[in-house]
Amino acid sequence: ACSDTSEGEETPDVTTDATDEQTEEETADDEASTEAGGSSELPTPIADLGVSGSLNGSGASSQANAQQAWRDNFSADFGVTVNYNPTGSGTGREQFIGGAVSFAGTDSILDEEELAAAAQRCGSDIVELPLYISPIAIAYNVPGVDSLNLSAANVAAIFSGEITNWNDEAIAADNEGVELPDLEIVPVNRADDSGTTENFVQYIIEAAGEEAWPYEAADAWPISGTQSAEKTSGVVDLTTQTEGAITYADASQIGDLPAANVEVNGEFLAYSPEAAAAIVDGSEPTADATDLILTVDLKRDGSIADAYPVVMISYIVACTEYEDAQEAANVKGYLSYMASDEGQQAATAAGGGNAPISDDLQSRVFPAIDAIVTE
Amino acid sequence: MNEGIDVSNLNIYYGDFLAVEDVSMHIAPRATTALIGPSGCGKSTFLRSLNRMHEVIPGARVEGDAIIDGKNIYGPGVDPVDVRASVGMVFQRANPFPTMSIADNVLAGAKLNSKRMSKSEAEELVEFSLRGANLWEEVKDRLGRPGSSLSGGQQQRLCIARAIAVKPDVLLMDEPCSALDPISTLAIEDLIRELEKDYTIVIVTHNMQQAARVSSMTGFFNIEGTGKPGHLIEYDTTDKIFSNPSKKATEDYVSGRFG
Amino acid sequence: MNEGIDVSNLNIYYGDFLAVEDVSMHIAPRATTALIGPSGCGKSTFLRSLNRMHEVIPGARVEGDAIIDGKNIYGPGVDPVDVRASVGMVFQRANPFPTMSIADNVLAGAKLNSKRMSKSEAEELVEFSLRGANLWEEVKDRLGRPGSSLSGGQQQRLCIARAIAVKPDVLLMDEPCSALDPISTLAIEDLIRELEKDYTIVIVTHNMQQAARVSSMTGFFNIEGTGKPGHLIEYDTTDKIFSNPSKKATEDYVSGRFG
Amino acid sequence: MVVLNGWGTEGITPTATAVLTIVFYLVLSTIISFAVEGRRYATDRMVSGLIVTAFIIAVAPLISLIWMVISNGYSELTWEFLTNDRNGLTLADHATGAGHALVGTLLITGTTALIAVPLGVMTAVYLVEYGRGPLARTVTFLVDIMTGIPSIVAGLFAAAMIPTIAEYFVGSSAALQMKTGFMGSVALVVLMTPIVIRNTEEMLRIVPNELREASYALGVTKSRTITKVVLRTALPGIVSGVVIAVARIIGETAPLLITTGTTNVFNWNLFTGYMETLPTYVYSSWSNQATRELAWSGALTLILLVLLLNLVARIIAKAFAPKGEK
Amino acid sequence: MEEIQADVGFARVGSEPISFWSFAARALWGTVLSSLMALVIAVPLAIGIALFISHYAPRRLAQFLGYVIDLLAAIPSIIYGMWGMSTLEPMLRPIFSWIEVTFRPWLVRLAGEEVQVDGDAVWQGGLPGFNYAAEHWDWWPITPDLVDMSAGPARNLAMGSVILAIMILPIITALCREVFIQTPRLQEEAAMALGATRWEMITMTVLPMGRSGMVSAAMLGLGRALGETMALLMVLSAGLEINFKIFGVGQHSTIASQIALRWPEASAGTPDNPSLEQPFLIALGLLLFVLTFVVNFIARAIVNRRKDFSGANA
Ligand SMILES: Nc1ncnc2c1ncn2[C@@H]1O[C@H](COP(=O)(O)OP(=O)(O)OP(=O)(O)O)[C@@H](O)[C@H]1O
Ligand SMILES: Nc1ncnc2c1ncn2[C@@H]1O[C@H](COP(=O)(O)OP(=O)(O)OP(=O)(O)O)[C@@H](O)[C@H]1O
Ligand SMILES: [Mg+2]
Ligand SMILES: [Mg+2]
Ligand SMILES: O=P([O-])([O-])[O-]
Repeated sequence: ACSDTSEGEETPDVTTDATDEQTEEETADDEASTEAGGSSELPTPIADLGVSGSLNGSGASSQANAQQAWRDNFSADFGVTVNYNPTGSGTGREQFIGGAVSFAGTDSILDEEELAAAAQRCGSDIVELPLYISPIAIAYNVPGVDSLNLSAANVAAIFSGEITNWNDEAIAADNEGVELPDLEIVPVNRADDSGTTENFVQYIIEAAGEEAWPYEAADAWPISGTQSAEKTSGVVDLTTQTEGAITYADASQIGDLPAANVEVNGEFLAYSPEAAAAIVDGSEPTADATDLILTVDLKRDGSIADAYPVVMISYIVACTEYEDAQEAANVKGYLSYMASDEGQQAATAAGGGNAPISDDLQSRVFPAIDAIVTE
Repeated sequence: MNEGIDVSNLNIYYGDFLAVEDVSMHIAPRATTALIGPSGCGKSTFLRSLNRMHEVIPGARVEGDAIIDGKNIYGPGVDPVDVRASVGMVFQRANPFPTMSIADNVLAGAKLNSKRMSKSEAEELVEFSLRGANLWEEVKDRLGRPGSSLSGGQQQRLCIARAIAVKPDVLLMDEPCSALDPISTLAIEDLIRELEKDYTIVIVTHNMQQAARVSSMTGFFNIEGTGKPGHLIEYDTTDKIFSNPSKKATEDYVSGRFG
Repeated sequence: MNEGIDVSNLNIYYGDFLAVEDVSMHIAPRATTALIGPSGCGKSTFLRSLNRMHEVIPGARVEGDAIIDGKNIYGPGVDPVDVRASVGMVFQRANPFPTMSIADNVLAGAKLNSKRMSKSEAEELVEFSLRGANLWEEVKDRLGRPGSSLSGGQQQRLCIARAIAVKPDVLLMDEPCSALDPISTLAIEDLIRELEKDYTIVIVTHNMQQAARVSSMTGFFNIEGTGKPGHLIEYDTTDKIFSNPSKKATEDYVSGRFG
Repeated sequence: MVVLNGWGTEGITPTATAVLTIVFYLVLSTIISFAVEGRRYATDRMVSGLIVTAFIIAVAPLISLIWMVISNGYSELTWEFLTNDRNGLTLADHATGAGHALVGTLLITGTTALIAVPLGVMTAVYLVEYGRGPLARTVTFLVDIMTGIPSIVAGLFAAAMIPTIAEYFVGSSAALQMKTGFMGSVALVVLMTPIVIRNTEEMLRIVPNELREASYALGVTKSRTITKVVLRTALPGIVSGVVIAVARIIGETAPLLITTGTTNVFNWNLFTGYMETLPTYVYSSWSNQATRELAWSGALTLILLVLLLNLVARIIAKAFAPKGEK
Repeated sequence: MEEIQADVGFARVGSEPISFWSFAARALWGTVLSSLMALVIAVPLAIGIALFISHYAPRRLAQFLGYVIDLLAAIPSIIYGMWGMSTLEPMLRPIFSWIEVTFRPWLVRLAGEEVQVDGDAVWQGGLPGFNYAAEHWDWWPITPDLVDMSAGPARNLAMGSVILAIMILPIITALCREVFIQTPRLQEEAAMALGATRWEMITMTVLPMGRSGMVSAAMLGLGRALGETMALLMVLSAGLEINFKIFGVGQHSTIASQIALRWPEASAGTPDNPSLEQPFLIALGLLLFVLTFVVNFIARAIVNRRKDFSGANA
């Protein structure tokens, strides 16, 4: 592939796959220039796009496991090496805008300025797709307690340090028949800046009110002097090790820890993929959403029946046009795969922690992907 | 120190190599004994066995007894540290501590036993020892300078001062004057004659005049060939050794016209 | 080497300290010149200025000229390395290279400069040099052993062998025999007499008999007091210096009964 | 001991007991020695005890650590593990391994050492043998600063610097995409060089001056004296320092995440494409509860690798060690 | 300043925004405190181990053990982190709580403590002066809080320092060992011939000659301690307070870990409207350079002050 002489300007994309050949690329480009199929439910089949070589992306660490599954399957099926570096959403967005990666994963949506900058980088529109929907579990480690109901108010009180013991009356009130031990509560939060934190805090604010939670929603945890750990695996490990601990984490990664049921419409609901996907359908698009930018303003206050309100969406950001046709084909193919039923299921099956997107959402995602120009 | 040193059947090894074989001798107390002999015959090795310095070399060991003042230094339970505190040593090569000042070099050994030495005591001891080693006048203005900034001869005299400062019972000297000029040598020899009133002195020297001048007894070591062990060939009064030795080898050696 | 060494108005400094002042002398070619004097008077310092070894000490410097064989070694553009290659040196303290075997130590001068040498040439040179230093018999069976495994005297002779092996024009010796026994000393002195047929030799010694035995010219250095610079007091034929010196200081010094 | 009783038995772990026993023993033996043999011997005895204790204290975590890694990691450590990459991890019946990370570690560490060791040794030689005046002070200043560069900052530095430079050669868009093994090496060079310099400096400083003089006196030039006598004498110490420095950087994670990226596949080319190293492999495997086993085996592989390097270096050092007395 | 506070999302304590210098001071405090504690633990230990290898242990054993210690340097920090939480923390927790139980009463006696009287918090007891300081000055170390442990694992600075100490141990040991081994035999013999015990011999020759080496070693160790990221991330519950509560969680953090924690989500902004978040973190890193340089400078000065007494002149 790219030789180490400095003349290789023709091949900007780095290649690690030995099967990559220049000639194949040429013919593939011709084939890929088939007409984009309007509003059809099925986009151009991936096999017809002529994907090959390698593809780099980076961004949200929440997607790391799902990305692993997507990459494995995609490269097994189509022979494209995909690298996804879970550097964090901020870096992912920055690298995408700076042109260092072909696509990015991000937990928070691009703001106005970033949208403009991204459009400038691409020289075209961008797509921003909610391909990774992840329920956040409120996981706890209390010996002898397998099932726990927590109202939003109690969640707020526990994490703000108002309630300090598991046998507190406020908790007992929601958990009749459960014997709560006399054990100090150890709330565990993320030490690093994280989309999970922001979404979790957003839930508390919306569901419990600003009264109960006087802090702003941000990706940094607002309270100091707490037990904290880095990354999802860190908080889960810490909670697993510590009796009396409670934390919030991507539902797929909590291991053997039990998760609390949260209050929805006066009932207590456990998280499930369907319940998580439901909230996305029940929420409004954001103000700046378009056909290509499918961003959602989640309604987390627990008012949508059977919809699990503690949910995080992680988006995939890509250009609609790329200078290099091969890059465009690879991006389009990979995005199509991620959005497909097969891709969503594969990630779930491999512990990717996502709730497969609903058919409704999928029917809006496919046309957006098809807007990526490959010729 | 009343009984001197009784060495009996001493074999000294470097690992498997027997360097000195079967030495027995009585070293008189409060007198100076000289050891002479050609290079490599084991004089230094033997000398180092008298304060158990030999055994600090990995693999080196000693068989036999050396009884100093009634106590066998190779007896069970004897601490070599105690032996060395009462048997001082001056080496063939000057080895002042480069990290210490001249004054601290002198006090190095003395401080070990009396940590709480008053400043004036210390100063006194430094002056006494440096005067004894005939170095005082040269260094009195720069006692705080490092010991390694002196000339070779000055360094050796510094080492003698350091050994004297401990006030040992026995003083072992391994060619202490080989790097000294005549004036310093004279001073050291005077010092030896001074010290032998109180101390037992054993000196290795290549300078036979020196041996004749300072010692009352002389031991002649020899070696048959490389790889062979050294032996004590003859041990007698210095007069006898230099004027009328009983062994042929001794006569050959001392009749050389060297000094 | 035909014209000897001409030293004129040499001042030698350690930083700001003037250690040797205003020395001028002519050292005869193919002869042995001895330097004597009390400790600390600057003999070693002066000797080291003759092959520009003095300046390796940080801050040390030399003023004046030293013309060896018509070439001023302190002239502009003269490479000290060349000077040292033709002016060999043996130090007061034996310093064999610890990483090298006995044979390699002898060959060090050649090997370190990457001179190409056939195996037989090398063997010859080793034997020649070690014989010259009277060490051959003792070490011929263990030429591959490290140089530091020898006794003090053996190490010094090894260093002499190492210096000889370079075949210099001038050989500077700083108390080369101070650690040697009489037999080795004799051998070295014989060697000096042998070498002076071809080489110019300057030797520092404390042993006046030795100076008398080996040298044809003798220089006497003295120092007025500590901190003062050393001076060349008298420089004359050895006979004159030892029998009838013209300066009082010289007479005082050589009339000491030392050897 | 009294306090212990007051505290109750709750929470007394074997370690606490062991610690207290050692302290108790040390105190007791010192007191007895003081009474029987006197102050100096008591001190000597106490210090010996402390030194041995220090050693045990240091070895204990090591053994515990290594035991932890071995017991968790050995089962997965197979030939397949060493020769396969991580691609297809989530696919059924797929052999995954750390071969690509092993390759990456060897390439990146090798390149780093290749740059940092000569650079470091030469700088140290300059500082010790030649360095006087403002230039030497500047170099010392820089070395001092470099000693303290946090590894993550070194990564940021390389990530910022290389694309800027590479822009001239490969054009801006390719340069921006650049995350390569070589970039990782540059970051690690920044970390490794000061360690090599500092260590070598110390080793050179303790080479006795008389050896230098002996060499000069034979008419050997300064440069040859340095290469053949000084460096030669100091070699074992320098090698040992290099081993430590390599060991230090071979386990770096943070800067490599920034500079070389991570990948699932083999990459033999230092100048193109992402590269995985064992520490980043361990890190990403550890971050996922499902692949923790791989993390342990990766860690074990890394330790074994270092052990191997260590042995090789020791053999070299031994062959060149000064012979004789010591 | 205002701008920084508005722009840099993570520069806050609780939800109060703080200025760069305030943030830097807090992060620096944790960095310095943890590194210093690590050095205080590691340097004597490392010197002890180096001496054990160079002067105490039988030769063969010593060499073998030396290699083993060197291995410690090679273990990636992330494994230290894993080990720290799984093995070390359970060992240290009882020790820490023992410290709390034992020393707290003394501190209360000395500085007094806060008690609830009729629902109001009142400071009671303690010696005059001490109780005033303890009540009014947040940073004042001598308060009962000093030894307070929070609930849950001991993910505090004390434990972080222990991990750091173990990590820097091999670097310091290796350099010290090499230096100690080089002590000239002649020097050691000179000391022994004066009747010095082994330890006295070491204090007379080995340690003084190894001075500059030991300082260099400590500096290298310090360098690693200051820059260590991963292990501390894994064993420390981060916080940004300036106090001496080394047993409390969420109190301290280090510059390196702040960079690692914040960098992934820190935005560079857009070319037209650059964000201050990344420059903020880079400035934080620069501060660390300055700090290390100052420390190194002092160390060099100490070593050079006694240059004349260097061991190379032996
Ligand atoms: N450390 C050592 N290891 C092995 N052999 C040694 C050691 N030191 C000395 N020897 C050998 O022991 C023998 C006696 O050496 P020693 O130093 O006692 O001689 P010496 O009589 O003092 O000679 P010199 O007058 O040259 O000092 C010599 O053959 C020497 O090579
Ligand atoms: N490296 C040095 N730095 C400063 N002064 C020194 C140094 N070496 C020697 N001196 C001083 O220079 C003067 C001359 O010393 P030098 O070594 O030349 O004396 P010497 O005549 O060789 O004496 P000795 O017979 O004892 O060897 C002495 O006063 C000495 O203290
Ligand atoms: Mg001897
Ligand atoms: Mg001299
Ligand atoms: O996926 P997060 O690391 O931002 O929680």
